[in-house]
Amino acid sequence: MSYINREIAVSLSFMFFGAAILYSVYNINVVEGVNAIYTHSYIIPNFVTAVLFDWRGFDTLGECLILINSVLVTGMVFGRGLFNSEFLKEVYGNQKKLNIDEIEGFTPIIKVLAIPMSIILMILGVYVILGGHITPGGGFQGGSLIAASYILAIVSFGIRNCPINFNHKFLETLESFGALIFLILGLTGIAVSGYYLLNIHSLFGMNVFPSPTGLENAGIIPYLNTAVGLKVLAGLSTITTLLSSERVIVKNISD
Amino acid sequence: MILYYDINYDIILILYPIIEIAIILLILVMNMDLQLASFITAGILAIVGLYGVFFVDNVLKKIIALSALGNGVNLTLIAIGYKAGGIVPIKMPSMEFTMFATKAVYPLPQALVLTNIVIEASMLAIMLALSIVFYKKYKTLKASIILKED
Amino acid sequence: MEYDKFQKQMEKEKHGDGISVGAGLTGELTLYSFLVMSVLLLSRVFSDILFAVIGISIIGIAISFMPMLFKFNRENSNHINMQLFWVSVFVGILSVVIYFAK
Amino acid sequence: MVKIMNLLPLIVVYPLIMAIIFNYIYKSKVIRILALLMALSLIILPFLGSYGTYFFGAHGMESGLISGIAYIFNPAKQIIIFTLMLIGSLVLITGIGEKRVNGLFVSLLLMGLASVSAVVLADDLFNIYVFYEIVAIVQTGLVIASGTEKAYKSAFRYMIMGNMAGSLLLLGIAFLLSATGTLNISDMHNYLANNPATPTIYGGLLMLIIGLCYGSGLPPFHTVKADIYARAKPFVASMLQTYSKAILVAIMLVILKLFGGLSYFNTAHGALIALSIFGMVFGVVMALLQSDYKKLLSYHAISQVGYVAAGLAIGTPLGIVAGIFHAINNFIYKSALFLGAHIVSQKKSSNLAKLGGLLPIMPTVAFMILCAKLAISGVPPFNGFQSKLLLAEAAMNVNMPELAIIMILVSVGTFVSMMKAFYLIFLKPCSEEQIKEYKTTKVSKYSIFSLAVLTILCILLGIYPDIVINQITPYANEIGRIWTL
Repeated sequence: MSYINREIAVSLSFMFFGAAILYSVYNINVVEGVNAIYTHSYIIPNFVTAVLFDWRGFDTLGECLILINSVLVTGMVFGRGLFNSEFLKEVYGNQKKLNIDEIEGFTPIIKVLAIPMSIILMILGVYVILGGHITPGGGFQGGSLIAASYILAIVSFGIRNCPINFNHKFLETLESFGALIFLILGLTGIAVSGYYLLNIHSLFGMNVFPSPTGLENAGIIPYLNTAVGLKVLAGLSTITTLLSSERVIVKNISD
Repeated sequence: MILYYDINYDIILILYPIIEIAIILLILVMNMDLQLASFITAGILAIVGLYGVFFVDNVLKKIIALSALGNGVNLTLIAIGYKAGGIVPIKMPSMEFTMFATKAVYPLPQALVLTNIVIEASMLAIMLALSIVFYKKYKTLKASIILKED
Repeated sequence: MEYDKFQKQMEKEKHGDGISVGAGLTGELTLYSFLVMSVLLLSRVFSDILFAVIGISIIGIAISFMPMLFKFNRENSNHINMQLFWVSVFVGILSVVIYFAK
Repeated sequence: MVKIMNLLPLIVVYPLIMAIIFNYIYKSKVIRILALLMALSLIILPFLGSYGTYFFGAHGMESGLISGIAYIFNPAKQIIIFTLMLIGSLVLITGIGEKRVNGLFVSLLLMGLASVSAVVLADDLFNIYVFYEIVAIVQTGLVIASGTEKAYKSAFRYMIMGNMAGSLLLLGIAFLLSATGTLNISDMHNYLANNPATPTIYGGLLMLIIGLCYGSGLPPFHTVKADIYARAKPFVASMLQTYSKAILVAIMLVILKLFGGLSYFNTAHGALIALSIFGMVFGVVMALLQSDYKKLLSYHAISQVGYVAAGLAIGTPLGIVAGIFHAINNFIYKSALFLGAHIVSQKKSSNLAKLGGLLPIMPTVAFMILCAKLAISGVPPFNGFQSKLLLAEAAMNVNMPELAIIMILVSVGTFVSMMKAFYLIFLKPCSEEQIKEYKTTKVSKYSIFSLAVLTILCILLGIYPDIVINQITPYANEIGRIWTL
């Protein structure tokens, strides 16, 4: 048929574009540029966290907001705050039982192993968040570890009789709270010096982050790390709950 | 209405591991530059992702392909930070600072990747949610049925 | 191209009243004069007589295929495969233009 | 020395804080009052900052490169953000009149406003990318909010395309980062101007253009964009198209700032002009075919994007002035048209075949919609005329009369389709029952108020265009480059 022309056109153009990407990638010649500044000025031992929260803290703020937004829109897809929920009523309205929520989880062996594993993971996550400025890790990594432990529990037990159970409202509060801490800590920077997200080391003669002697003064970075950690763990957990349960949708469309 | 996606294009996705094995062989046998190898891998990963988005007629596979594309981009970014014989950019108390500063890999790309991972995850979550709703409605994941002209 | 034929086509697409047919004809003419103008512009940029000749013959072919409007409408549908097809084609052409046409 | 505190980041941060609060209290009773207060407070935001470069976290120039994230604020950006905030607050006010308004809608709207302002202000490529993605998600959410199946579908399409285009944009940023070693746009331009081109830089340019096309709705992404405008609620669509156009202006200016005047930019420059012509023509031809009022307006939004892009892509100071001025005019009259569509669809529906005879029912609204329609077709004394004149002049000055002719032809097409819609909605004779039905349905006062404000602005800017032009000119002279074909 005449579709053969389209086949040829689309494959040719795809080949050209792919060739363009490969050609560019092959010729990359890295210039050091601004990286030299980042590696040569010492703020905290973990240089990646320094870039993330000090040099380019505003990007991290934007990225937190993307996660908030994503949770918001995912909730909206499942019927929260729509102007008109006719489509969802049509799809989910007339079913007797919720088949996703009925899934019982895996075998007893996995169930026995899952709970200790997820508790260990949670503790590890807390540790990674709190030590983010001196050791490898940080808010994202720790937050996603905690969320992963929650997901592990949900997958092995099913959403209904999962022993680790975060309340939906609680997670929501945690998330808003984390993002607000980030934004307001940034505002204190304006109050002190006129620069948003300034890394304040001491306020009224006191260290902002009290740390034992011998360790450096990290300023507000640990607090930012904690805020991001809270937000990531709450965001990812909420998304998982939303994606794995139909109860939320039925509740949303009923009112 | 449009037929030209009915051919089973998934077969080409099998080529990807073969290319990767070829690159690993090149590194081992011909002493290929590690940074160049990772750039090429990243490029190929991105192209495979794009390929999946354009030609595979399944919503879930499209989403997986999008995540492959994002990972290709992330790999490109990470490889920009590469330094031959570099060390992790975390300064231990015992290290001398000038030695550390010259040897540490670039921290900027790593920070960018961390940011991008969360962005990708958030986009993915929304798309998965949408595909759940549409699967419930149409009982299929074919893009040409779910997202046909209306 | 005759008005009556055009109107019949428009009726098939479910907007056949007088003012809509007039709007459709305007669209057809806009599309057509856009073709003419871009061929003029291109032949002037590349200052090539051969190019102008090829362009004029393309316009001639386009006239014989009139009305183009309905084909154009079909190509601009929101079927995902159609959209991806055109994205792919555009992106390919863009990369050719930027990399290889110096 | 006493320094006046620079509150520039508040333009972005204040709406974000409020967005999170609105998200948290989304079903409370006080939402309407809070939203009204929010709408009023948005308008003062653009006047808080002082002009110049602003460094986040006090990370300014270090060993010749800007080390942190920088914002650049000047009168041109101020007026763009002011218009943006104005339309945001008018849409909020319109939203208050909706029956099922809730915190989520307000929150998404505020997030979008903040992120678009961030994209306009930022002088840093990665920061632009982050906020660009937020805008993509916000637009998806605002479409989904209308809750119909078609809205869900168009949101899905938009998301797939958006993820692809966003990833490609980031790939381009990665290319530019590796080639120049910095993310700051001014530094990057200095580096590019003093060093020879490499294929990597070409890659970066290509990916930036793809990101631009997606963010603004130029072809090949025009069908996706028109779809989401048409499927959202009409007053939300007026916000969506404002976001897209602001992003177009911001990213186009970034491309011009990075590559303007470089020898290898010429072909890409041609490609940009071609894309904008495609946008103009495709938009208007598709609009002429539509029988649904919302869809007609959405394709017109695409066509107007083409105009703005053409002005900016010409790249001379006059072209940039014309482009930005047209974008600002466009925010105003296009939003007015969408608000008009909102009022009309409250009366009955947005299907043109089912409407008719509305003129005696609401003559003032009809007059205001007519004003907006004349403005979009470029009839004096409305603002659309002033900017279209400038655009045509810019096209003539670079010796491209063909471009000016295409602009005029598209204008004619716009006029025809707008008059077709006006006839079918307001003038076409209709039955007695329908008139009775019209009289029973109520239109909210809030939307009529917003429409009136926008109409007054249309006429004001049409008579005194210098208010805006004088603000833009210095910035345009800084970025623009004079050339002729």
